[in-house]
Amino acid sequence: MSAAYTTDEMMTVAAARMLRNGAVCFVGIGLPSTAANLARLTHAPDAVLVYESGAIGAKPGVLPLSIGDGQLAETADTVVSTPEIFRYWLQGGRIDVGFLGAAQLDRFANLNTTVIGPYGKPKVRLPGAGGAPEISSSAKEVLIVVKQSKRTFVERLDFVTSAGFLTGGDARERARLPGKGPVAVITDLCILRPHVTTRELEVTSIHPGVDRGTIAGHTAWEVRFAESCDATAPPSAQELQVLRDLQARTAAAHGATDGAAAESA
Amino acid sequence: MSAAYTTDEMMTVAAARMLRNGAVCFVGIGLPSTAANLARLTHAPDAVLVYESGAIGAKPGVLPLSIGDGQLAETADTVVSTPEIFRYWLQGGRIDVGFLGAAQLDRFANLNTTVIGPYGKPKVRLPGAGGAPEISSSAKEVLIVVKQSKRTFVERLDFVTSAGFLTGGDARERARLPGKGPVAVITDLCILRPHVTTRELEVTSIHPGVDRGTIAGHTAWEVRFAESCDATAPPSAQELQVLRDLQARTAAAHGATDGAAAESA
Amino acid sequence: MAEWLSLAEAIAAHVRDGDTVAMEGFTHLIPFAAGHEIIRQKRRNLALIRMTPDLIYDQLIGAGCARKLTFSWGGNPGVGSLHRFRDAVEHDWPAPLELEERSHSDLANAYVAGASNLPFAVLRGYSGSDLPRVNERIRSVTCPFTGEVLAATPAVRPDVTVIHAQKADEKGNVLLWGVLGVQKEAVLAAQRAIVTVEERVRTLDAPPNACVLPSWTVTAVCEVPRGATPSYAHGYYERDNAFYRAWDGISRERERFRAWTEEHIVHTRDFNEYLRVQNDPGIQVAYR
Amino acid sequence: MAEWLSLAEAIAAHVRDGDTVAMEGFTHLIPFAAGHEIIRQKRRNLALIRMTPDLIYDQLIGAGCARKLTFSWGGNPGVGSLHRFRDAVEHDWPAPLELEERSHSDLANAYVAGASNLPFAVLRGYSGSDLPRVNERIRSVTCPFTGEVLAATPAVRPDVTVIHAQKADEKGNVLLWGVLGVQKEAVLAAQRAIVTVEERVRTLDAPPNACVLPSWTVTAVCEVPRGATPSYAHGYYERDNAFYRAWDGISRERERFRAWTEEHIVHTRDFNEYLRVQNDPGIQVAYR
Repeated sequence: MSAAYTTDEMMTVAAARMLRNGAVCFVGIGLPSTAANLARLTHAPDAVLVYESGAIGAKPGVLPLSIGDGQLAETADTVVSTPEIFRYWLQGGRIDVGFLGAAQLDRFANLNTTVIGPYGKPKVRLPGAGGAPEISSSAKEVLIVVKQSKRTFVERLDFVTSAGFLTGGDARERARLPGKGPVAVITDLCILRPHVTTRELEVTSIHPGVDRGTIAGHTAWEVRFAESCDATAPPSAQELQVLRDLQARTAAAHGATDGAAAESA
Repeated sequence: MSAAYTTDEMMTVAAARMLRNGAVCFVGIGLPSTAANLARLTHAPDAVLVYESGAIGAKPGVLPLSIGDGQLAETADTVVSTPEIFRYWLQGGRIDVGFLGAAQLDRFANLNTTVIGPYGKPKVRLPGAGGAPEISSSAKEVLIVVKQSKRTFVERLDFVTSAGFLTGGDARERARLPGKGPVAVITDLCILRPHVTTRELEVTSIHPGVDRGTIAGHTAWEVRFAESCDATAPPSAQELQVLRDLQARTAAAHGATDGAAAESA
Repeated sequence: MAEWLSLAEAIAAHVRDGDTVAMEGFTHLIPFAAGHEIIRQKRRNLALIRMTPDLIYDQLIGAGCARKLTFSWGGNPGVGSLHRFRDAVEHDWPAPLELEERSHSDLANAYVAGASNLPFAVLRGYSGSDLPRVNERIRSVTCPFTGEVLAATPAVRPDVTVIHAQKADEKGNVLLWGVLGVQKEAVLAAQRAIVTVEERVRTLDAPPNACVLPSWTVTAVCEVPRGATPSYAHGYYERDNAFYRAWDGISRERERFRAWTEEHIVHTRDFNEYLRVQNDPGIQVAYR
Repeated sequence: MAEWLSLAEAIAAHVRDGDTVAMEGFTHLIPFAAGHEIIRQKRRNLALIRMTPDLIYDQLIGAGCARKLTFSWGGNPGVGSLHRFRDAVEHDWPAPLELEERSHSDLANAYVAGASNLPFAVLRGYSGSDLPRVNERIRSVTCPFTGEVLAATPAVRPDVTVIHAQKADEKGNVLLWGVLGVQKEAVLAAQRAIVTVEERVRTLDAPPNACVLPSWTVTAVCEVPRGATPSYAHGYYERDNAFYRAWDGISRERERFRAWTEEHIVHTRDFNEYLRVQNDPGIQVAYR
């Protein structure tokens, strides 16, 4: 039994479930941080949260508003410099799971966080790469959390900031990227996973109350559905309560609106 | 007025005098460490001693027996990792003066601390390079402290571990080594400096009680004397007292013989 | 040896028109007071470098101090866009802004190369990314042992680096702790370094392996309490999250930004007066 | 996650004949107890790596455990030669020892490259030195921006790294402080890591930027008090300088070395019994 919940809550809970206990997770601010902390507070108490600010093993009591909040440093096992976090920990191959968001993604889970429109004369200048190009290449696995819409799920990226499966098939392996790449895209409507050979994203689990037409209507390419497409289990009462408690504590601490999320990688 | 003193004391005092106040000095164990600490305790209280163990600004009360003694860490402004000391501090160009010793040196102040005899089948296997190749190239200036003998001051090195002026003239500049190279060699007999154009070492100052014949007899090549060859001032009473106090404190702390010096770079 | 100066003196002496300037601090210890002083002294044509431009560079860009920006992530963390940065890039206001865009990993490595006196850094990066197509200074190098091709990035060597730290002692030795970012590397990579600190203390009392910058690596050190606000200083004060959110409104339109900057920066004498005008909760009673 | 094991169990499980083994500690925190245990368990054909071989590798080489040594300075610090090392190099006793010789700067950079998952490191080094003539694995690389030629060195990637540290907590998180050497890099560059510690504690209580190796970077952790003697452990005990000097006599002749090793290492059960035989001042009353 679960109480009523929002689509954002469904997305966050679905993302949190992806994180296995004990995994070392490179976390960006916003939805990824919320999902990773929800996982830590529910089924994955030994998940290790690594923030690109250098906090390793952070156990924040409230959600950080920035990637380098003081609480991350205070609750971490250790805090290292920014060069070290990227050199020894990410590039060093010590990260099991990287969480990423994006302004645009394509059917092969390539990501754009740089510009909408041409690079030299952009319609919208986005924040840029941050850690994403190297998270997407060096983390052993990547999870992408993003709200689904035709503006976001595009036929063709305006700019490839970070590699997913490139042109699909074995293109990623041929480019010799160290990590496996995206293993799932979690949205407010469904979960998509790369097809085993083509590597095109296909819907593998549909959130409660969502139908295939809605998903297709929020995707600019002709989205495929896996043969055995599951129904996502709704958030449990416990998941919802832990998530809401976390967001309430965060709001009390920051005076922050809980939806405040930047596209920081 | 000064008390009687040994040739080792003369050498150490002469080396200490070379270090100007405020200089940042990369120090090896043995004579260099003794000389640098003597300088710090006499005319150069603001000399900064950097040990390759990572201690920056060490102010030891007794002489360390090893390059990484606890007292170096305890009295330092900060202690950094070994990679950092070589990358950011030595290679980074932050060292004014590097002190080096050697088992052999030639007329162009190239140094051997690797082998006597052929490399593949050495007669004597010496400790090796340590930090010397990069100290000799990256420190802005190098001071060499070594006892003079025909075994040490050789016509031809068995192995060039660390570059002085290579084949002389502008060879060092042509090899684009960042630092100026050796500015003086301080021995138990005299001080030698590179000639301004040929870069061959020539005797510029003779210690009290030593004559030219003795120096020539302790040098395997035909050693030159500068036109204006000075007499080294004998150790002052204060220099001797500070040095002897330092060595007495060291002996009391370590039970060490004061002459115990390794060729560590 | 570092010289103790007022912040106005330090900026006047060591930040020059046309300089390449790095102001670092990874969400923590961002040198806002120094940024304001650069605006107040009307520096022009600066080539700014910073991994995460943040509000501090939004202010400098909007105030017309910058001709170029080298960066890896330009947003208002937890809030959204940097509107002055976007206006410069999208509409050349108040002036065109040349971008040299990198990834975090690249810029962090580039500072390391600078601190290490190397001309370039090697990283495993950018595979499949379009960034090397728009930045010709992202190149490659081949491993002489394995034949593998890796990304190469030129070292960052600023004319001057500006950071904020928690403490400095009388001699000018600087201590920082908590989220360290890339500050040590940024200082060691630069020709000159200005450090603002929360407090001037007799002794640092630093743990043995703390992040200490010896006095002789620093050009000028300035006591500027709360000099990192609205960023934070671990052990001193918290991040002013409300200001980060408010900035979204202040900076969205050119006129409001201009009015705010005039009132709060151009027409204040120094950072203490800014704190008073800003009604900052940490402003010392003595200055009220 | 690190597993708490006895040292004998850890060496038995994780150090194998033929392995590439790095045992680091720059004069400080040298893992002597682990070195003894490797001799006791008669490991053979090890490819040893260590910046400063020191007495620990003199013992391993003399005991016949090594086929190769990668190093940068092989002496008895403050005393003189390493006689067993020299005997192996000069007279192939007890077996020929292949040397891969580098400089400190090179090896330190090579560990950094290993920890960073890069195949090689770049340094400004070896100019004018003969070392690249006798070590074909010192090569060069050209800067793609300036055309400058720099030295290149292959990354060090040990099968197993062994270090000693001051503390570990129940979970196996490790803390070290003081002279840090290259231990963090050596652990992060390796496939497996064994850490011996002075004490097992409930919590580390580490300063914010201390050198901590999280449990998940370590394979096995072993409580071995005084496990670094005759080296030292900052905050626990001093360097046994008398032993370093005594080693010169113990190790000078093959027979005396062999007798010492039999009595002190081969015929002792563990490091505690060694400390008793050695009449070490720190031996716990409980073990007498």
